[in-house]
Amino acid sequence: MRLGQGGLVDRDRHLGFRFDGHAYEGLEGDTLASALLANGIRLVGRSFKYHRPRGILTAGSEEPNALVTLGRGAAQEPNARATTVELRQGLEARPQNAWPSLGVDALAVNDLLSPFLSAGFYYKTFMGPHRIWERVFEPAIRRAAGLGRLSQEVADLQFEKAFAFCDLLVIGAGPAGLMAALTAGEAGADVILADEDFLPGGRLNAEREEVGGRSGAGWAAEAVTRLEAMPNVRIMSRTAVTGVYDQGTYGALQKHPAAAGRPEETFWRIVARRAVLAAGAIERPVALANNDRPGVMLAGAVRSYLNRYAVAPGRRAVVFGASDEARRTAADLRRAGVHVAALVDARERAETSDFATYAGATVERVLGREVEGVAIRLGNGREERVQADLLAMSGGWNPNVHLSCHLNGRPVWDESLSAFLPAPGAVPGLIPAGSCNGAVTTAACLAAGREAAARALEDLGLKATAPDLPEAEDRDPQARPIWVVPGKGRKWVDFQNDVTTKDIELAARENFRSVEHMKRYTTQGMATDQGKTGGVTALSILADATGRSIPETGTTTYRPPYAPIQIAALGAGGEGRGFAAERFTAAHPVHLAMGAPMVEAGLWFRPSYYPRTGEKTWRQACDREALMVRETVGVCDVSTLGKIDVQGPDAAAFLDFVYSNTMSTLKQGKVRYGLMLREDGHIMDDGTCARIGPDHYLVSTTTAAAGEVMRHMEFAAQVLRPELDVHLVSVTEQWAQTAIAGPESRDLLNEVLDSPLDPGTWPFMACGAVTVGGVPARLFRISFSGEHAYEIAVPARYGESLFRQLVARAEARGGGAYGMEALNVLRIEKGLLTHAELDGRTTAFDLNLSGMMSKKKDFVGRAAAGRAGLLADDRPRLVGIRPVGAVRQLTAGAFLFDPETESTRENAQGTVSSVAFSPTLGHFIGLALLKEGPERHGETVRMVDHLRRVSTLCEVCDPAFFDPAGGRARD
Amino acid sequence: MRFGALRILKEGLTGNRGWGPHWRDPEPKPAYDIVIIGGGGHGLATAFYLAREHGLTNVAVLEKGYIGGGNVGRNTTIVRANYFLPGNSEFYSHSLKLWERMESDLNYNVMHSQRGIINLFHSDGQRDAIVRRGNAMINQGDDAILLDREALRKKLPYLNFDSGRFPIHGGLYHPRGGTARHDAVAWGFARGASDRGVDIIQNCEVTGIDTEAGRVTGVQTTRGAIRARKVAIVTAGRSGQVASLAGLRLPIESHVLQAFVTEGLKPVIDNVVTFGMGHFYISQSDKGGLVFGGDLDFYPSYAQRGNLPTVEHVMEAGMTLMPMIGRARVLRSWGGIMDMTPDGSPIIDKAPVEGLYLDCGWCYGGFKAVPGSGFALAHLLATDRPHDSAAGFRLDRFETGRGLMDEEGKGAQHNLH
Amino acid sequence: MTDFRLASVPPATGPLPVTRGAMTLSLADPGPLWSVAPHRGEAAAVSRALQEAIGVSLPGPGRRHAAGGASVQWFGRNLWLVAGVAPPDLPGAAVTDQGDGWVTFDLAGPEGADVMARLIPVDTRPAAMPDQAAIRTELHGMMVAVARTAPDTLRIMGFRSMASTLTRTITEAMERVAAI
Amino acid sequence: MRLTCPHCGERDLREFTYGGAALTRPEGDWSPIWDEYVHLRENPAGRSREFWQHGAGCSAWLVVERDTVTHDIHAVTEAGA
Repeated sequence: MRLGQGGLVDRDRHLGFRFDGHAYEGLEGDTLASALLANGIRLVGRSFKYHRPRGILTAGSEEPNALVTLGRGAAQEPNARATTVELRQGLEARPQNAWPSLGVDALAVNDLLSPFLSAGFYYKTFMGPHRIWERVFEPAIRRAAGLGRLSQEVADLQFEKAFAFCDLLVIGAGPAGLMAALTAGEAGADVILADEDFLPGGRLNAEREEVGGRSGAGWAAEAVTRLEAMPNVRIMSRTAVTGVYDQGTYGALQKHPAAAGRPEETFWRIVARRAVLAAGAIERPVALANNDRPGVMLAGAVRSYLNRYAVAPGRRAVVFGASDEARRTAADLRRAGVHVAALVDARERAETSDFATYAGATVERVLGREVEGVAIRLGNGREERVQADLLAMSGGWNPNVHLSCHLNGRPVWDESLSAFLPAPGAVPGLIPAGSCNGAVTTAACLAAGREAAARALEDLGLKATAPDLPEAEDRDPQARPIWVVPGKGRKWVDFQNDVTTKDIELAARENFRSVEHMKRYTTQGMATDQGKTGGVTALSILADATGRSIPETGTTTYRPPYAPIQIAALGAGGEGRGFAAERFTAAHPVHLAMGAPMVEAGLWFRPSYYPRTGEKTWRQACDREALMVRETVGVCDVSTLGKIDVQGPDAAAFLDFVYSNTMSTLKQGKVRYGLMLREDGHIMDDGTCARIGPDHYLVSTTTAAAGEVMRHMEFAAQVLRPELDVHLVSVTEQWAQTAIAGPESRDLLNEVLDSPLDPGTWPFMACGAVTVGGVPARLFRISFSGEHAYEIAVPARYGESLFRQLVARAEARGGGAYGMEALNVLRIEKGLLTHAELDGRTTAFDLNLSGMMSKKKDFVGRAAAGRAGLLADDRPRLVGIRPVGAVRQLTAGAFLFDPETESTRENAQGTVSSVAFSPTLGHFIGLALLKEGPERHGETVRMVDHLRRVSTLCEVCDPAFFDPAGGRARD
Repeated sequence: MRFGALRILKEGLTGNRGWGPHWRDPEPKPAYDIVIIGGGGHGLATAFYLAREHGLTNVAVLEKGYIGGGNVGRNTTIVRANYFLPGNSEFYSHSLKLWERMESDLNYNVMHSQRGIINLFHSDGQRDAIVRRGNAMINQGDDAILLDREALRKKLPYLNFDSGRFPIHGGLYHPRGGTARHDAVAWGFARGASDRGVDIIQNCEVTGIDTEAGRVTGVQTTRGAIRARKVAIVTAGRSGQVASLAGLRLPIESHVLQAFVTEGLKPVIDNVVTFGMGHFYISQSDKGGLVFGGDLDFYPSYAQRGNLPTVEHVMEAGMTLMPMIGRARVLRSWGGIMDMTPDGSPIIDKAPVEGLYLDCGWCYGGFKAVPGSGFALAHLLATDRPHDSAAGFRLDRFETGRGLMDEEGKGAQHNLH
Repeated sequence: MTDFRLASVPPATGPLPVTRGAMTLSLADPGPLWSVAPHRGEAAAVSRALQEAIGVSLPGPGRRHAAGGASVQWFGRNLWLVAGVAPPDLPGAAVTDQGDGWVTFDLAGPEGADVMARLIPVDTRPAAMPDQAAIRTELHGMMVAVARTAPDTLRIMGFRSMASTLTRTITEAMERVAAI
Repeated sequence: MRLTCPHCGERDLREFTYGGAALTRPEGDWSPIWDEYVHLRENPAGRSREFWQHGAGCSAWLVVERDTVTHDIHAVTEAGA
């Protein structure tokens, strides 16, 4: 019910919203929770396990009960806390985890069955046949569990991430945080003030308290105005600091008020040289019978609704606590016109007041499905019942130590406060201040904020001017903790997960005595509030049950995030094509224009084939392209291969060290095929190495390994051989490279070169400078197809033009462009290798390349490759296979067996790494790794692909199927 | 006490007063036949199988903290047998069979749920590699099915098939793969071992390993000296630290792997889905939380926590693969200490000190191995011969180069690039 | 000599310039680009030779020197990038043509630091990154070089092949800054 | 985590790549010393010397002295310098 006056809401701005299908009105400045309470709504949700009806318990992000689904359709948002949702015009909220309706929930039957559903019951039953568990019990449990529902649709969610840097991050804009920000701001520090709420001020907005001679909220507003005027201070409202990471990195989630084009949220990574933790404290419920009923609310939340939102959460209230705050709550209620039926103070010496005070008494039980009254146990043992529709309770406050524990620091128990406090130095550079550090009055919070900022400024080498402290409340409320009220009945500790005191006691009896065991066994603290409301209470119960003190019992670990974060925020940028960069070669537009399907390799996009009219399958195009290369000429974009420029006086010595074969003997103007090993003796990559000057080489790598090879070479140069004077620069992006392959490749090349090639000076494996259309280019006479072939590299700006024209001229000769599919066929016909064979597990020995392992020098991987196990005869080694039986098909990923044996692991002889249909040979060919392979040429083996149901008899043969002597490439 | 539905009924009607400890908390005895260092899943399973398979019960499991507090209590709960290299294949196959009878073996419901695992592929090259894996699984006698794009669409309609950065071409389906309630596995094995007479001793940190003439004689602990004929180190990420007490250095580097869980949601992901290109995998727990993870943070760490770059990378991969999870809220993140070997495969072997045994190097795949590892180590401890299923997990394979099991082809070495 | 001619095509960025709010992203043409890596012990001599030949010397880490049409920007460990002029003969250094390897953007306007905050993990506010500062970093996983070439202008260089991803990513960040 | 690169200053973890324990490469044929270099690790819980590369920055390989328990960084120097 909305009060006639007061509050920090704008009474002129009415906002229409819907909840559970009904239309309501609230005010600007409301949360969804305050607006619901203003409209007299008490029942807002259902609990997780027993589906108990639930109301609003808190006024903050720790709310365990009032979780709702916002919106409809693809973008609907489950599990929003009504207590933090800022009300806006047109907001639609729906209850969740209730069927058929919030009022009548079929699964509420679980509540009746609760004796059989105690902690860990599921570990003790459903042990029958697996299928029954998986088909009957598990689906039933899954359906009953869970809270809200994802839309299961793709929504256009707008989230973003950003970085921020500051001298001082102040976490929380309550009295301590505001004072810290003022102190640091006035000293000229670069300050970020982050506050979870949409209205800075913290508890100052919720209490009727004077600060500096005016209302606390008024002082907070004025402090914000002062801070806003400082150019060195950034105020981030609606920003929850969610995690602490190493070296002063903080995660923070900022929500933005809705507006067109604006992201919903920004996830910030804030790098702060120092931080002040002013995160306040969280009030805890008292474990008393039926304390989860709608109408039971934390006393501090009651004051928030009364004073900040001008909403009365009930008409007739009982206040229960053990601190002078109880009278404050009662007074605030009375002032708002709510009848205070009883003030129950567990302390023997309660404050005297004119309320119906029960000193030394407890509220033992809540009466009614929604609060209708309470049973009070008096000091003399008698019970008295009082009618009420609101119970405002407080078991005390838990300092909000969460963030101080993210780097594994454990909070320290303070006996006088009966509370855990941040361990000093738990997070380097983070200074706790205010009520999160045990301050219990506003005056102490203000002073602590100023002092913490002064300490931070000193660390930063800045001078604090120390602004004056405003006068504020400094009376200690003489609080005493109340954990559990004795008596019968179920007392909730974790409201959402339906963990009661009995569950914790049962866990202790069953030897789940470690706090971690208790948590995992009962699910206490694993709900959406992560134990913020009930955690310390649960500890106290476990401590009692196991005869230990609370500090002896210990705490569970606090883990990020402090408040849950939507995956869309942490993963912003990953949606759609944003997950990784797309790399396009210069000739990309030509591939697209020719209709080539593009495939991805190492972030690059490469054409698989170029379909022509009349071709119905990729194979037809691929066969044509491969034959074209064998018969006339083909043109292929090979720009994606890595290219590393190696220069320096010691370039040759360096390459001898990183290649297994020798590059120092390579003559200028020549290219050599090379192998690079990892230090463990296995092949890392292969490629060509061209010597283009006395101290100047060009190394090529496979497309996907380019980055890894560069890093490896930099390691070798800087760490392993720092005495060598050598420079490595990637020039992959600089050059667009095109392969021209086939009997007519030289003729085609001569059409475009400024001066024709002299065959005498351009033998196989030659390289050198040429010009094409007046543009300086690099030419390499190398072949990955077995044909007479070249690769020509031009600066990337000319790549598209060159490729386009080469394709046109090749087509005029009856040739044309060929893609990755044909490239693969051509190289398999020649028994040449790709990543299918160089899969990180193979050695030079395995691939019949032992001859490339120089015996005359040290090189990376030399020693390890010499291990006996890597030279064993029974290792799978490279062979060719071709079908010889009725079945003609080969498939990659199949296994090889002796024809007579069963296809089992024990009998496996090898695997097929690459296959292709060879249009040149008219049948399938394959490369395989076969035990003792090179000794088995001519044998018959059976290829079995269980998955694709193919079984083929094959002959083992030399992997070079076509032109094994290599004459075509050399001639 | 035997667990079952009738027992629950009886206890429910009588106020749940009859339940007792799931496992005993005895004082350590001065001597045991076998001391197992480490009360995690592997150590507890070893104790259980020592008692059940070999009748050896004069055994203690020594745990520094609380049992099940290491990786068995902080993983993403996936159980599978989809390896392709000999040595791994037979081991995980055997382990999965033990999972399938674990609940009746233990009289404890670990909520093993064979909901199926699907590995996605995005190119022909990846398809061939995944087919090789599937064929190896069938060679081993396990199950694998190749799903094309359309079959996958029917099973996982919520994936971003077309507009994501890596279009999905198909998947390898392993129907017998699934999940289990991780903590319960530790508790179930503890209860089974304890009931058979094994002493499980918590809050007992081993501070020294005693040897005489090159032979193990016992251990020093924070609760006194304990003699033992045989000592097994089963301490996952801490293996290097414990082995150093015996003067050993292991081929292990401890790295942090993070994992994440969201708030509870109504059922939406029915299988385990893995997205190799994005190093992302996800399933949904019976409580409704989406449980997911990604790759290592890639630096050595014992902190059991990680940093934001990996967190963000995992979330971005999730957004590209299944954007519908964008609205799910991450509730909690945590990290485990992964005992990474050079080739990514484990070690179950005798140590170079007589009477000392090693079970370590599980990298980020130790959970599914819990029963298989316990079974094999128990066999080795009891008979001094490796069990057939784990004969490949030799310590000397790195030195000799024989029998390396590098499933990922990343290199049998620690980042020495 | 044939009559064959090659056409020059700029990196594929999509339509530029774009303006979002107070910020404009445009494609820049830095002219010739080449990297200089002095041989062991030659850095000072190379710096002098450059000063003589093109009027700018090698700046220290994180800095850029510009004079006339030429600029030299620190580009990494023992590496500098020279822009705007053809390379002179530098016997003491490895010189590598980079003129086609990079796409170069200018991001101009008063909110450059806010846009960059959404893109790179480095503080680019003028206090941290003053005029003529030059850094190497990553932008959404892409290696980039960023330099403040004028008080209100940040020059961003990325791999040519990633030009379209870079354009899209930077433009999105500009849109968000404009909307918040 | 943030590392202070000798060239670039303090930078975010995401710009760096871990490159293994900072060991000295042996010489000669395969031997137990090589096995130690390639495989065996001190793997300290505490202070550790590691190679890292500032790959997204200046490309320098660095030696980082770091605590593997607290993630404190004690020193960063250029490798091979």
